[in-house]
Amino acid sequence: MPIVVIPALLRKFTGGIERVSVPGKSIRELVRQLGEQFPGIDQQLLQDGDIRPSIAVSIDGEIATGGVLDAVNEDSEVHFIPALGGGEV
Amino acid sequence: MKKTLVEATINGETVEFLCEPRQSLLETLRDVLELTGSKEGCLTGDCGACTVLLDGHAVCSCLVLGVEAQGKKIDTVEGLATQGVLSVLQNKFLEHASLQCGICTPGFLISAKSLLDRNPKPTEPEVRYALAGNLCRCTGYDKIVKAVLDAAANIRSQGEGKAAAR
Amino acid sequence: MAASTTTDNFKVIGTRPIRHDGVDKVTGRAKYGADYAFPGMLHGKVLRSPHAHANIKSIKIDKALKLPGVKAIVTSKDLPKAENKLEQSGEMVINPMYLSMNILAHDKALYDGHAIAAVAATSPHIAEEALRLIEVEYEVLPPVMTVDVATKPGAPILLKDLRNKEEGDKPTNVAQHYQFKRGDLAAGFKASDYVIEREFNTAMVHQGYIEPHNAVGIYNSDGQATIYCSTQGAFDVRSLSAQVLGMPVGHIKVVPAEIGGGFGGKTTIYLEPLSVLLSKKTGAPVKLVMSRSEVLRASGPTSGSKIKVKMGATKDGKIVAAEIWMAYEAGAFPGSPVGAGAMCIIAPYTVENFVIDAYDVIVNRPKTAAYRAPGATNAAFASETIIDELAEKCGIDPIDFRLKNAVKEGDAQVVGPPFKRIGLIQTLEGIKNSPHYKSKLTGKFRGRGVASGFWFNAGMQSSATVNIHADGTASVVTGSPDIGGSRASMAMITAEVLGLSVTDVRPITADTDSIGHTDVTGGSRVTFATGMAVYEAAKDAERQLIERAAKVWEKKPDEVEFRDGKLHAKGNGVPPMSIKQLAPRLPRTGGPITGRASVNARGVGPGFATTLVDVEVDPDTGKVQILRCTVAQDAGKAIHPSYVEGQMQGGTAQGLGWALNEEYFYDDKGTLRNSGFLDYRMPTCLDLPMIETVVVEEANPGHPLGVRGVGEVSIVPPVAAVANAIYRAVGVRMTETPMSPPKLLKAMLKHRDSTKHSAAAD
Amino acid sequence: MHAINYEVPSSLDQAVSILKAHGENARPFCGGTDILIQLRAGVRRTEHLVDVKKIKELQTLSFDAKKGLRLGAAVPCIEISESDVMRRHYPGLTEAAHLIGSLQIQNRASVGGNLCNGSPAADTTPALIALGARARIVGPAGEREVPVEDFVVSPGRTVLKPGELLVELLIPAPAPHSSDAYLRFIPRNEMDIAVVGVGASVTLDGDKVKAARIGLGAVAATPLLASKAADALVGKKLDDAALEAAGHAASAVCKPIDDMRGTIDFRVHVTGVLTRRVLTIAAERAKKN
Repeated sequence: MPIVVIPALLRKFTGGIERVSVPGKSIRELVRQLGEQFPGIDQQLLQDGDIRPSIAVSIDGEIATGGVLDAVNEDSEVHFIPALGGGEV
Repeated sequence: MKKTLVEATINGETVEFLCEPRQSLLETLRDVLELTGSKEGCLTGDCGACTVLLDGHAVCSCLVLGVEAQGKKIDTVEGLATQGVLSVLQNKFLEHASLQCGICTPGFLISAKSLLDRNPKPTEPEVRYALAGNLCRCTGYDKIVKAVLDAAANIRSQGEGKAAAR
Repeated sequence: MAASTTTDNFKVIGTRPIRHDGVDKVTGRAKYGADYAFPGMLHGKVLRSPHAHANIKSIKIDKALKLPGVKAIVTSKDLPKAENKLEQSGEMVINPMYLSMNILAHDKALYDGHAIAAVAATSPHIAEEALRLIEVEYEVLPPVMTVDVATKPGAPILLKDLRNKEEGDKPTNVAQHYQFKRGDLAAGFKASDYVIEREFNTAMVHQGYIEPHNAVGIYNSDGQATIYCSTQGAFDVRSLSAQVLGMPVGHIKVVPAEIGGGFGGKTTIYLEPLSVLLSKKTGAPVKLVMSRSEVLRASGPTSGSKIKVKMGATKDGKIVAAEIWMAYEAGAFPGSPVGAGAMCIIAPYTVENFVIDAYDVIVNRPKTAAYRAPGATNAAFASETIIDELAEKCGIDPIDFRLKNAVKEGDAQVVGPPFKRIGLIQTLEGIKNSPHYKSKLTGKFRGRGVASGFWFNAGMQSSATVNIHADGTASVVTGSPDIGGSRASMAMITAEVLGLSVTDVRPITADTDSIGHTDVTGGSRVTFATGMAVYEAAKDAERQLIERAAKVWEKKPDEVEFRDGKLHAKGNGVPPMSIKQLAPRLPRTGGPITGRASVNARGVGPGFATTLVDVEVDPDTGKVQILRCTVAQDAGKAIHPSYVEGQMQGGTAQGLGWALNEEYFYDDKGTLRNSGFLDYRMPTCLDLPMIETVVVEEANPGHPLGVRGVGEVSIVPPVAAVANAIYRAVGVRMTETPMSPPKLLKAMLKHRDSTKHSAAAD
Repeated sequence: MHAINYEVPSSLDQAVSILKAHGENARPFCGGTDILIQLRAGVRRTEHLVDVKKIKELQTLSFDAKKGLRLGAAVPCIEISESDVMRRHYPGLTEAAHLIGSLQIQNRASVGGNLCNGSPAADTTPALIALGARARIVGPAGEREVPVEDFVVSPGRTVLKPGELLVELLIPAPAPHSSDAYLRFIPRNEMDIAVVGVGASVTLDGDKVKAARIGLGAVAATPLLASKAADALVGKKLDDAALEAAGHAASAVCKPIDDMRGTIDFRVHVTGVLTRRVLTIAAERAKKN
């Protein structure tokens, strides 16, 4: 199952948990699943149905460019990090 | 606004033009004579991007009035090449990659020419002093100083002295 | 001197051809934004606030309008309402409402120099005179100039509707809080043999490009506008101007002029929408050019900052804990690079336990804009000074200490994900092996300092087309404005792929209608991302050439191959054909060949640099002379080594200026006192030595040619390197920039009082 | 910039009558390196610029071993720094002229203009004060001479009355065994305005000081003559103690301001440092004369 690493300031939604295993084949599914496990956290990541412009998504060590559309593998590690231009995470 | 008729020799050509007394030589060159090679960086004589030769002396054209050009000889970057052949300095700036954005380049070329016209064998400190009135923010000056030293050596080896620097 | 891990034997890449735009630039022909002129063109000037913080009660323009030659005046009333939300724009995240408020102050002037109104007249002098006739009634408010003042309880609030996630609905000057955490901080400090804690303060500084901002706007009666300007991102000027003007993006064409330096400062807009507004009102082309004073007062500097660093190491030299608090001045609107600074501050080292808190704070200063590795230099000044001190405590050479802790492939970044292939260690070894490091520094009041730095580099979107001409030469068209010689690199990549001579390839930077979307020239991304698009566009052209040759030879494409710049038919004795030979036959084989590619580049390779500096300090005045300087940087692959060195030298020079004399100097009213090149002291030719370079080439696996991008990271280490050199020269740890004579002399006199013996380090 | 009139008189009389006609609204115009900046910044709003560069009295540079130096007010700095006579007899003033701005500025700016601009930080003024220079002024009421230390009355303002014009600077011939020197402190190595400027002239009698003058710049509202600091040296050997004392005495007369160029403490401290250094250089030179 893909692992999502929760940014420090969003760990209040996960009760301090940093690494969460979440089922899903795309960033969209991972965020939806996260929201079901930890209500409210998905809204911190989304704006108008896609990843907030102030957040960058790293999949397996590389900054992804497809927002919620990017695919993830069973063993992927996903990080949500502030975008360079000034983020919100 | 009342304008004054001025006659000057610019890059070897006799030119007549009208300008307001409040117009700087830089503004006159750029806006009246459409010689936009000389650049405006500060309008206070601190950056040297507008450097031209006034009767053979390097000056900041932003601190000279257009009307002062009356009867004077002015040389700008547009006059450095002869019949489309680049001067040694121009070529050395290209060979040494002495320009990045290029906005300061015209001023540096004129200041460097002014130096080599007077001192064909400058030391590195002499080059640095002669160019201290020209700011470059891109290069850290390294490749500019090397180009000027190389140009001086090249001109000497050609034995053409001042002529080649022009 | 270079250390290379790239093995490909290139023909063009790695050579040093004359740049294609060079002749225009040494003859004065190159057209920069301020060089454009059009028939009937008017000249614009901007009225700017003399107050740092004031309510605007009224603006009366009737007297100014009556001045002969004045054609139009615009104020914020002429701007449509802009949305209050975050949007991605190139490498920036912008809020259209704040952007609009910065273009023309709405109800409040938020810094000395904030634009209030703009005039168009028949001459710049008349426009300037008209400014004196505009009557503005201000209600002056107390200025908020520093992070400390801005965050004090009861501090004056700059933006009434600004909120942050943590303070709920409370008005605030703190726009953003970032936090990065790993491991167990307490345990980390418990395990430390040495702990160093210091507070650092850095002054706001400016990019200092020599060419002032400029724009010529032409608005046509059909609602179509064209903007000519010097910018790092024509597409960003288009989208940002569309936001501010409430125009469809497609109705604006931006023509990027030659640009006289940017360093990040020309990735946003200031004059562009005003030129269009004034053109719309007058029906004539309108040109605006900033004065130097306007550039310094009102265009993007980078943040001043307050940074507290507490770091612990074991006696064998392993950094085991870091607790960091940092606050950056964003200027009058949110968006300092503090987040980036936080992600950079300990990026070069593996630290198991850390907590980094970072705050974006608004103050009555110009809105900050990107500046070469935004946020990283302030951060490295703090961390690299502490690391130098820890190395000393451990009795380990500062370079060896860094090597002990240096990140390598697989180590986790501050933000979590692991690094791919990186070259920090190679830059440290590059310095160790440099003639400079091996030379002995002797003499009183002299010292040698070292520091390292990290920058992410960026990917983002780029487009390129490669056109094969009728004579077999080519042109390569991109949307990346060329500040430092990137056009030459684009031509070199094209020439390399197609086996052409670099002089047979003409590189062009196109306008926003003539090439696919291309993000800013920033984030060190042009040679990486646009270079990737160019590489693929050339490959696309190559594929088509193979198909055409196959047609000519009546073979299948897979029976033809392209090598050494020639097309070869497999098998029996068909003589190979050059592109020049094939080109005349294109019309009869299907017409012209245009190779195309667009990318949203992945595989960004981060950059590292290490800088070595020798200084001499005048013990009686505190004046610092830079005696020698060497910088080692990982370029991935150096396409045009001369311009790679140029980037390294230029970034280093800016860092040295930042270290020694550059600063925004405001008085207690919040008025900028040094808004000119006389007192905003950038290094002159006489202030710098030759800057020696060590180009490390640790190929970036994420790029077809191994490119990382070299534009930024060299500015990161110099400030700390100078501070560390000063310490070794006179025994004083400087924690404030600039390390100018008054500050250093004060510190030295204090130090002499506290220590009997002389401060000389020998 | 606001509209201006530009006139080029060819004689002193013409210049004076033009200046008189426009009164407060006219200023002599020489190198333009200060006034054009001030007009653009709106610091001055002069409407008539009177270009004095064509007047021969203002262009003379003549040295006489007995009478001394006549330095025309419009002689560009570059002529001074390139003059062997100047370098030999007035090395300090020559250094000061050579320090003004860049070569581009030195090709335009004049010592007279530097003085008339009235800046407390002018580089050549302390050097002139050290040499005991007098300013020869011509105006509607005739001629007068003013010691340079009394020429500037406040930042940007001088003793010149409407219609008056600085013609030349008169500098005594150097006494035997005397010389001068000028040092300034700037944060960079070029292109800055002096944060502190110190000029000194020293006349020796054997190994003792026979006479000395010290001029200070950028440490008060006007350039200063530091008489106490200089007089205290007379009859003394120029040893460390004497230099130390002179430095302290010079620092003591400073009334500087805190600004973007330096703090009060810094300026006071550096005044002492430069005074010691500049006296040492001047004395070294004097020994050779």
